[in-house]
Amino acid sequence: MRFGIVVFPGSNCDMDCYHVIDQVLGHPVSYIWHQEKDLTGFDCIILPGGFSYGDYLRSGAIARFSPVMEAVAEFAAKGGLVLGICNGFQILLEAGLLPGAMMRNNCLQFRCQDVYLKVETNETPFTNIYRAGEVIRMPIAHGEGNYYAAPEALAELEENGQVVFRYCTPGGEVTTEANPNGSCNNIAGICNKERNVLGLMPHPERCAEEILGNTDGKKLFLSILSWWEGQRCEEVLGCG
Amino acid sequence: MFQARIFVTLKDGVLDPQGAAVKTALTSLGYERVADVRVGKYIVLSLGHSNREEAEKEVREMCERLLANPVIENYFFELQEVSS
Amino acid sequence: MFQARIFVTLKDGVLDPQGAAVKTALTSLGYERVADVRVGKYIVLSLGHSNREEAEKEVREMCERLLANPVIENYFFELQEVSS
Amino acid sequence: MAEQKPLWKEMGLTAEEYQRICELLGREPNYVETGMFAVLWSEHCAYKNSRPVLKLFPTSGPQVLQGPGENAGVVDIGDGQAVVFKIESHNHPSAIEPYQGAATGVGGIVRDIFAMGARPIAILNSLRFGTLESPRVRYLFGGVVSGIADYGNCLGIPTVGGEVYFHPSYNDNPLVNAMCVGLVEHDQIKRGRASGVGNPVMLVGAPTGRDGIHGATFASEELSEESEDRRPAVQVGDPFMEKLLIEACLEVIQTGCVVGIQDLGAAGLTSACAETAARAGTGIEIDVSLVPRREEGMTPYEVMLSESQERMLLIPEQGKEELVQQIFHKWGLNAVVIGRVTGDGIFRVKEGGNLVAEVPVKALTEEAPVYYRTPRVPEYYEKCRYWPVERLPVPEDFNKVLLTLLEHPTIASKEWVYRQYDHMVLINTVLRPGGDAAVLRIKGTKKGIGLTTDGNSRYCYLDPYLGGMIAVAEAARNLSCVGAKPLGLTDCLNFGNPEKPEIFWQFQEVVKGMSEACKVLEIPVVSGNVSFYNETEGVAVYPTPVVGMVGLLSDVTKYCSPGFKEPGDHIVLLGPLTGHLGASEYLAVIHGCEAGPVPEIDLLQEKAVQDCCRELINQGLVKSAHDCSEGGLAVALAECCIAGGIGANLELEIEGREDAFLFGEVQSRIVITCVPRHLEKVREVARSFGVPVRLLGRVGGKRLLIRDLRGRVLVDLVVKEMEEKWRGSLSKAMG
Ligand SMILES: Nc1ncnc2c1ncn2[C@@H]1O[C@H](COP(=O)(O)OP(=O)(O)O)[C@@H](O)[C@H]1O
Ligand SMILES: [Mg+2]
Repeated sequence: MRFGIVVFPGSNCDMDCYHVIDQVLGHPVSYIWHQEKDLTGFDCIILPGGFSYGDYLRSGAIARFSPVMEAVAEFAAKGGLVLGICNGFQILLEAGLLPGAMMRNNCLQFRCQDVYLKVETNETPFTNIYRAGEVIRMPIAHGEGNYYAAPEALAELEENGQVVFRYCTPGGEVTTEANPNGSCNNIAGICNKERNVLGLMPHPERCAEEILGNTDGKKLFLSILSWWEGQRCEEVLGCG
Repeated sequence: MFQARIFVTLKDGVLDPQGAAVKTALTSLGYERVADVRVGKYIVLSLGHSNREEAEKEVREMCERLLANPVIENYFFELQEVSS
Repeated sequence: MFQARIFVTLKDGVLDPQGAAVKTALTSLGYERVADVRVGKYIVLSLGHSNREEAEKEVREMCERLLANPVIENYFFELQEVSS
Repeated sequence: MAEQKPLWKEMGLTAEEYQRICELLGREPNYVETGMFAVLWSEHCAYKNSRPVLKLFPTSGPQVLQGPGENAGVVDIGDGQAVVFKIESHNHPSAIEPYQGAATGVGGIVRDIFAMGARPIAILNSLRFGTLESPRVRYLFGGVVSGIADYGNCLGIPTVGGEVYFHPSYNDNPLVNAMCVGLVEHDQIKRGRASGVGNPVMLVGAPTGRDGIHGATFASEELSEESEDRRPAVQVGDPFMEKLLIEACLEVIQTGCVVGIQDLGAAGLTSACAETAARAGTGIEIDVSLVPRREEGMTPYEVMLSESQERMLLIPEQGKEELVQQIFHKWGLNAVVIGRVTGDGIFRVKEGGNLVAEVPVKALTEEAPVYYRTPRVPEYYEKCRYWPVERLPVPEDFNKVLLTLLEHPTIASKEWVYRQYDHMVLINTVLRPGGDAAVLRIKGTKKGIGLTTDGNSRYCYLDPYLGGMIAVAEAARNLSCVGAKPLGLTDCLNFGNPEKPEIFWQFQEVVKGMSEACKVLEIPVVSGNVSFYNETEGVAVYPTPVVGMVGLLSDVTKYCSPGFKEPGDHIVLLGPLTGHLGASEYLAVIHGCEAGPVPEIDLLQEKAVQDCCRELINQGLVKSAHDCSEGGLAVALAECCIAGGIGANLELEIEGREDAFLFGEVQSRIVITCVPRHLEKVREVARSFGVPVRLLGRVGGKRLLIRDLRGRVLVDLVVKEMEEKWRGSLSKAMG
């Protein structure tokens, strides 16, 4: 399976994602400069964390106009997997590939810490090897992770099961105290209706190795691989 | 030549944590008659346009495409002719 | 009751990275007649004051003490009477 | 009519210095030249008051690839890899504009690191503020922390460690020291040298504005009412620009065409050009009209002295100009040839066809004045030392004392600070902030590095010689606690006005003490920075040397952390089990007394304790390790309990005052734990190092229970309660 990691001016988790895919998963991966317009040959595109264009004005606002984003939209429309982490999530929102908008954390401070997440659905290419309802631990590092969507949009997300991760207590309760940024309904990650585009604020690439003390994030990448294997099996053998 | 003064504010109904924090700070400094605070952006563009309508059309476009996020923000602007 | 609209801008000569980034973005979107962009803050206060002078004095004070950073920023404001 | 101050005086030069400049030039300098001399001969750039003293530092060792004198020091970590590091102050700008002052401080030190060709992999910060009761101090503290956070976070360099102390001596003059660490392959190491006559001199990065003109001279003055008027001197940082600059510079260096590279820091173009030429023994010629500007109508003087941030000077091989430009343009940055390297040793500045300055490079650099100040022992010294601290009453309730100490901002958790810093980006952070030192893995190897900053200024005030020693020893001890062997150190020496004999004495004694510790512990000084004139209205801050240290773990998986791990583990003290009252945080916080003798330190014993601790960690005999610093043994034990989320039960053999025993800051001590079956082995290893070792008790339960041998309960506190005080303190204070 071939991964592409988009590099915007100001991306800074690009190298981390690269390391995980290359060294931990052992799959082919390459960087995609934001001026690139052609994504053929890739099976999964990652928009990494960081501060594209300094996040000046609004996070993700300027990056969404990068030439590559048109290609990403096309790629997604054709069913390709798109994973936006942190700043990548913000860019997906600004680009309209996912609904809603991101606001400043309600504490008005940047927050770097571990959070607990409830995996709300495992019926996505990104979460299929987690158990539904499983509680996992993942680091966050952001100043603008306060997810907002208008009430109707929010209701729709919930109805369609598009909320993938929610901030919770270690025991799995979804409470205000467990919410590090004030996001609506404790939302930490959502997918599109077609379920092939995922955006999340926490960083799975920061918890995919034993030496870093946590491997809960590795399962997200393994889910992608397992989904891919399933797809290929369907295509090649007509099974499934 | 024109100058555009653009004001971007959060929509009513969208919680403004920054405004709330400023209000708390002002209250604790003793300004108790401040009933509400909203914090937005103030963007000033210097434009090389010579035609007002054209300038207006373009500023509106810039606001909708980039300067404001319609999901959470409103904008309005004032356009002023300036000498170069 | 009054409403104060406060504009906080960077002093002339002070680097405005936000403005510079927005200008580059607008240019690359094709708005080439944008000669300069400055990004500042727009703060709206709802005040319970009944007296204009008093309101004005207090708003000025709030700006100097909290809302603007006199080291790098300038401010100005407009005061408008509003019905409650 | 009021008499006009002469220009040179206005710019901060003395009459003798001006005289000397005239002699060196054989004529009077013009306006631009006077400005250039003024900045390069300022304390900040020339180290004119500190140079003779700094010679005391040992700076060599087999691991040292680059000692002081370059943009940063470099030490070998094996496998052809090296770490590059340096610490620097940004005190004065942060006192005026905390957010931007601290942010640009981070920006500056990061540039020093990638100027060496290294990729920056970590930032640390050492901070000193006044007391948090003051709204101004809270404003400064909040602003500095978010300035560091926003800048480092945007760069994607993790801020993994640091320290914060609060003391009234910093009320108006906070200290903001930032350290950066980079990783480089030996053959990629670059230097700030303008070598190769004919090579182009390129200016890359941000355009030049009127920012911070005379920042260097500003940093070489005491703060006063007038400083407020100099406010426009404050620069604004653009971390996004810096991020692009890092990537572009590292990409250009990869091509192998870079001969020399230098950041533009204090004194901007003037110092970057002069220093690179001086190091290479060449001359340099530039044309200011080629410098990209942000503002219109700038004079040559303003261009030469501007301290606009996010700029670098690059000297590539001749003919590689276009290659450099291509790479920079890809990143959306300027890269402009502004001059070339010459062979005549002259620094020549033109504006188009006009010559605006022409000065021998050496006159600006090597000929800068050096002052040998005479020290004088201050009056307070003897008085404080012999103040009868032992007459203070012993408190009744040690629980209360311990809780008060845990809640004191200097001892309390700094989570409020470091949760604002992205400390995990680059995914190397194995041991996060909150321990004794941060541990980073080196990807693709088994290795790790330990990083820390330390410096107790109360010790240095009461006894600068001992204080200097302890600063070095404590930093090394923090590294040893995580299992890292110290490789080298960088120092930031923050003092008052060195022209005052008492201040100079503090400075000299601190450096002597540090040097002595460096020698015995075999840790060379590879880079550093001096910040003088940290005074407000004539009152100096406490003498504050900050030691930044880097250590190596040959197997990173063996790293050790401070938290107690499992019920039943034995708690063992390495080092002396004694008491000491003098100079402690306990005396200051509980008795309001800053006096008494500073704890003695036996450097050989210190070395043995540290070597022993690392050996135990290396052999896998130790499950946790934590050193005893501010707040003494009791606070160290409380911290181990909190970090592990588990209690402990101890019995101490106490002689003399209990408070001196529980809260005294005796040096060379580390609290470790091990499983019971390893206890004998631990004892054996300790004995082989000649280190006192004593079983204190066991891990377990929900409370910290400390009794003396007669069974009297001294401390009995629920861990949760201690944790609440300790963890919540700073958030509470900051609202
Ligand atoms: N300003 C800071 N930035 C980042 N980390 C910090 C800061 N201050 C403290 N820390 C973290 O908290 C730990 C404990 O701080 P401190 O009690 O001062 O340590 P020690 O006494 O062991 O030097 C530090 O080692 C560091 O990891
Ligand atoms: Mg320590």
